Amino acid sequence: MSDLMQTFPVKRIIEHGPGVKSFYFDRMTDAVAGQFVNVWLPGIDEKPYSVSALGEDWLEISVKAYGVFSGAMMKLKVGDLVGIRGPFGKGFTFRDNALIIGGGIGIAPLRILARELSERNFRFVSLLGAATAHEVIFVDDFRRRSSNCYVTTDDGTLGKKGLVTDDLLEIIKKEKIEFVYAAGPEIMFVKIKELIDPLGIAYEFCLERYMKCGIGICGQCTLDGSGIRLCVEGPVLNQDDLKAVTELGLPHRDASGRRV
Amino acid sequence: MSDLMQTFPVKRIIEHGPGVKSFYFDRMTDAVAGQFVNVWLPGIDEKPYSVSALGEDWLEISVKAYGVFSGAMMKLKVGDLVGIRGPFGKGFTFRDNALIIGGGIGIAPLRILARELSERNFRFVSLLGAATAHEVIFVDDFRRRSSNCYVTTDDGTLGKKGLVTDDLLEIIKKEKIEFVYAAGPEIMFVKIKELIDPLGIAYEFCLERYMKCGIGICGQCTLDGSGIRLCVEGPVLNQDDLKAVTELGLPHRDASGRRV
Amino acid sequence: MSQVKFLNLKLKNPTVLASGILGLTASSMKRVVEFGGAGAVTTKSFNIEWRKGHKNPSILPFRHGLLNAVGLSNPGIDEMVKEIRLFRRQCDAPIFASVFGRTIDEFAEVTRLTVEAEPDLIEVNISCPNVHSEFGQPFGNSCEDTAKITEIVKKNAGDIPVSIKLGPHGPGVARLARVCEEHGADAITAINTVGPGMLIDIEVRKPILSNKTGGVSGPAILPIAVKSVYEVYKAVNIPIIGTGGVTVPEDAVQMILAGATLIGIGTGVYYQGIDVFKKIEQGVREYLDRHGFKSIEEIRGGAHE
Amino acid sequence: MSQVKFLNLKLKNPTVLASGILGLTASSMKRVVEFGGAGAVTTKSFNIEWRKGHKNPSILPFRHGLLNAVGLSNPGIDEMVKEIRLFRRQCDAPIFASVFGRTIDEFAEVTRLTVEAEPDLIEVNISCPNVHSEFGQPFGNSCEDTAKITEIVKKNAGDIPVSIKLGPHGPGVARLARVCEEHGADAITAINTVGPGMLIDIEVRKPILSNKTGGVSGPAILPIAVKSVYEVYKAVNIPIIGTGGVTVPEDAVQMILAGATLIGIGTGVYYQGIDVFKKIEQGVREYLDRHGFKSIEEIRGGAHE
Ligand SMILES: Cc1cc2nc3c(=O)[nH]c(=O)nc-3n(C[C@H](O)[C@H](O)[C@H](O)COP(=O)(O)OP(=O)(O)OC[C@H]3O[C@@H](n4cnc5c(N)ncnc54)[C@H](O)[C@@H]3O)c2cc1C
Ligand SMILES: Cc1cc2nc3c(=O)[nH]c(=O)nc-3n(C[C@H](O)[C@H](O)[C@H](O)COP(=O)(O)OP(=O)(O)OC[C@H]3O[C@@H](n4cnc5c(N)ncnc54)[C@H](O)[C@@H]3O)c2cc1C
Ligand SMILES: Cc1cc2nc3c(=O)[nH]c(=O)nc-3n(C[C@H](O)[C@H](O)[C@H](O)COP(=O)(O)O)c2cc1C
Ligand SMILES: Cc1cc2nc3c(=O)[nH]c(=O)nc-3n(C[C@H](O)[C@H](O)[C@H](O)COP(=O)(O)O)c2cc1C
Ligand code: FES
Ligand code: FES
Repeated sequence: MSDLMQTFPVKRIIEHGPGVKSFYFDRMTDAVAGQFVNVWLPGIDEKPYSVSALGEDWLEISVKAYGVFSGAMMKLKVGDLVGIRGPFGKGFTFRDNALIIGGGIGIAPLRILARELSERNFRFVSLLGAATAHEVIFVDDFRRRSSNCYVTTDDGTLGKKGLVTDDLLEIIKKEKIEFVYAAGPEIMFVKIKELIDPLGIAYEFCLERYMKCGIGICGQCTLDGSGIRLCVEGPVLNQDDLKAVTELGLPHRDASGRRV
Repeated sequence: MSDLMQTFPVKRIIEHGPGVKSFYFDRMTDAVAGQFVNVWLPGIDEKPYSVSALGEDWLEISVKAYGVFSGAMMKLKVGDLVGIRGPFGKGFTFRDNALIIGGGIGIAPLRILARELSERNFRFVSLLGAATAHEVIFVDDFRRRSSNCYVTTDDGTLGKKGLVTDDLLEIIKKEKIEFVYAAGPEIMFVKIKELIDPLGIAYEFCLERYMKCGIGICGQCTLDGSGIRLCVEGPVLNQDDLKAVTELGLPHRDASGRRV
Repeated sequence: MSQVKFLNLKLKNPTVLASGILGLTASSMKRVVEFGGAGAVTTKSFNIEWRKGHKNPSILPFRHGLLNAVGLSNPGIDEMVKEIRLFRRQCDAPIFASVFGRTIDEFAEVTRLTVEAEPDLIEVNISCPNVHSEFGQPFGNSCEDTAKITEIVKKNAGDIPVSIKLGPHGPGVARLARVCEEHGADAITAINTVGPGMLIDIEVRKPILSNKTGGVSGPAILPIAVKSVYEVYKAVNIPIIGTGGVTVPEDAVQMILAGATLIGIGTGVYYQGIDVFKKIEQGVREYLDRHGFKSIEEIRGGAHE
Repeated sequence: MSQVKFLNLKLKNPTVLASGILGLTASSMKRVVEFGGAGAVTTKSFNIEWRKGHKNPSILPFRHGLLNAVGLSNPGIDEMVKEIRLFRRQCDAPIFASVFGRTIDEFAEVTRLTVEAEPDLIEVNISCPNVHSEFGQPFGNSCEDTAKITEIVKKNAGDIPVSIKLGPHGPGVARLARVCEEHGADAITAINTVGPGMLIDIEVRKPILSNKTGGVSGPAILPIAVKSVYEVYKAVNIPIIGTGGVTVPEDAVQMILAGATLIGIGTGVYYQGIDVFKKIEQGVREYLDRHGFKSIEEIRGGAHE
């Protein structure tokens, strides 16, 4: 694989529930947890998606329907051709005694992380939250691999009713957590940061921004304060990277570059 | 080294006599006997020259003054920058019990051949001819490496007075020659061919034609009859290659492509 | 399945040797067909009088293609007519005669004389970017000159079809192609080299080409060639010889999808060897097979849908 | 020894971030200076109103460079004026504001408003090849439009020097540069992207860029950029920001020998990382050292002798 555009047929689709699907392709690339690929739907657009799992001969991405593009993804059928280039970006580092926090479709890059951690025999605990049960994708997988797996849903259809951040501090204490991984909506990062910065625990967040090139030249995904390019130096940033970032939780730039 | 233009300083110059010089460069490339490099004199022109010897860390070409370009070569001084790209073409094959026939500056590509043969412990005999003594370049080298070395000059200043072809058949017989290598003026090839074709002895000649690209695209050096490109499939051709060639000894094409 | 119809001609496959590459002699072009596998060949561009062209270096590889300023060296029409005739006697493949002139009248004259050699097509080079200094801007940068030359060449070409060779510069290749079609051209060859460009040796601190500047060909220009063919295909109904940067079968498929009927290959000979034509023909055939197409026609212009 | 004077400015080194690359925010440009080593930065081209630009794919690597059709997406002048001011507060390096307009009046307007941000130079993008469909041919393809824009921008720019950014197309970069100089331009930036080009995915059989066509940048265009700078240097006396295909120090030296005062680098960031500026500055310095030159001035335009 490479930065050059190539197309691949969809090999298999899993529907987790309304508006949440995983797509499988022949494995066209290596990738580490946190890295993403650019997905091109001809005639529609091209957007970044985390690699959510890798098998011997397959690659998985997991998508939640939000707008035009992810909506179009939902209509893909097995055999349809999709452009894929990458992998791009820098992934997670591997730590022992970590807590993995996933919010909604942010669970995607954590699925491959969980596998990489357990392959290294690292102990970790999972804390997954989403709007509703079927959005906690691959929850069995996390249950199997984690030494403990906490789940919350907004509607209480799975696990505890509430947000992932509700019992965060207690879980950290109880599970003797030394490191935090998180991926999900930006507001979740803001909340987590508020809660754990005082504890001095190190962490890595997998962020999202509107992206164009994926190769570090357009400047679309740079973060105010640090000038870091999320597509190259991210999307995984640690507490040090985030120190200089002044825009966490604030409006992001759209395709024009305006903050909206 | 490569097809791309690079410049190198002249490291050393040997003057064999009026109008005949060898030039030394840091060894920028591998090459086998028969291969050539394109030499660029900035502001003047670019022409092909056989690699005449290769040392651990040096490369040699040997030049006789004829016209504008080789004349300009004679004015080079140590330290002058010369563009060199290559090596181009296909070299000689290595055979036992061969006769090496060199005419004039055609001796150049045979010097490196002689070395390659003797390194392989192949027996060979040399037959070198030129206008005058100093044009029989590196004659000592040939004498040392060959099992026998015959020399002719037009003016009798070295070896026997006459042409290399005068005693060719006798030498072949006496020395039990099984293969012939030759490089020199085209008329010499015509003569040699006439003499040895009837014997059925196999041979390789190192030809010259006006060249432009050296990389097989301009068509300037193609041979009538076969369409072979001397810069790629040559400059060394064997008796089979030459069968289809209808222009041996006839006028060659100049820069415009006309036969002159 | 690689067979292709082009105007009144049938070619074994859609590859054509581009002008300026190995097109000086009958023997050379014959080898390009027999050993190389080309479906047709184009001669080096020639004119009434022979020209020496520029001194060397005249053809310079760089990392992404070639830079050339051969300076339209050619042996003159008498020699070339002989070679074309010789080729026609020895070889079945169509031969395209590439002509140029220094004046509009010369285009007429060289066409008239070329007709005697009975080439299968006359390709009119109005777009060589290397001759500025001598001839001013290429004729092909002006719609008027392009119209005039097309008209006058057609008038002198008799039954022999005419393709006008365009560059990517000037008022736009699509506009020029329309002018050519309106004035009777039977086909368009697109594109000639791009630029021109220059490379400077930083040690001797001089431009390397003896002409200083030269046209860019090869892989670097593929996107510009594909785009040109795409635009020309939208603009006209006459067939296109898509040329520029094709070195592998996938490039040729792009050209066909953009709308090319034939695929001109020049610098590809440097990258892939003289049998680049064969390799590309085979690769295109495999592509058609793999996708269940029966002929090239089925995908021609397919990127427009 | 890498220090260089350019108009009224002193740069730590001659490298400049080219427009359209990492030039959207103060933070991004600051990083290009501090971590990347650029001597100056250029903003993304902006206009009065924000523009979304084209959908993705809008930037596409191919084997020899990039193809891009970002479509002049930009956040509009208010946002950019803020970012320029922020940059000026935080960073010593000069900042060049790149502006464009859809009409000649808009060029005046955007210049007038940009002056308030006090950039060190206003670079006027009249050569973006991606906007044909919306704006017709680039203004920079016409000598008259180029003259008018230069004049009107100069009138509105006050004390701030103006560089006109030219492409390799149209009536010839040297002629255009002369027009710019005659109408008061303080500098020339050459060149913008080349082409445009197109790449077609042969499996889905469609052009890949959402805009179908895009400008070619990167290594493929180096010879065309070097040639353009060479011609401009011959034609005018104002300094040149030589841009196009520079990825390694040797490329930058070619540009300087052709006549560039500053070296614009865009796509090089993709090939060599954000510290491409530092690498090139060091390499150029080593080149000067090795050859016993004391400053870049000594070799500027050296290929013309
Ligand atoms: C590095 C990276 C990795 C990504 N990985 C994934 C992934 O694995 N799976 C996945 O589904 N998406 C992922 N995304 C997001 C994805 O690229 C698209 O942004 C997303 O699919 C929405 O695109 P759209 O065009 O459908 O929605 P748009 O039309 O862009 O948005 C529609 C509405 O939904 C909102 N919205 C969009 N995305 C989100 C979100 N993530 N959370 C909350 N609101 C949102 C928008 O603000 C807008 O209001 C990733 C993004 C990045 C930068
Ligand atoms: C593959 C190849 C290898 C070569 N290797 C060498 C080499 O090792 N050493 C070397 O000196 N040259 C070699 N040459 C020849 C060289 O490239 C030039 O052609 C030669 O130096 C004359 O160039 P010029 O410009 O000085 O003469 P020109 O101006 O081209 O010629 C001046 C006159 O000399 C005649 N002439 C030119 N060359 C020869 C010749 N070789 N024999 C007889 N008459 C000639 C011409 O016909 C003309 O009348 C080689 C050529 C080829 C194609
Ligand atoms: C060495 C060389 C010589 C050329 N000479 C001519 C010529 O005489 N007439 C012409 O129309 N085009 C000439 N061209 C242009 C080619 O025919 C072709 O249009 C161009 O090189 C792009 O195709 P390519 O990338 O496959 O080489 C020449 C190109 C090269 C590289
Ligand atoms: C992604 C991308 C966006 C660009 N956007 C602009 C722009 O907004 N304004 C402009 O004047 N040039 C723009 N350019 C052109 C560059 O500034 C530069 O002139 C060109 O890319 C050649 O230089 P390079 O090969 O170093 O990239 C853009 C180029 C790229 C690759
Ligand atoms: S998406 Fe272009 S720099 Fe990150
Ligand atoms: S010199 Fe050009 S083909 Fe041989």
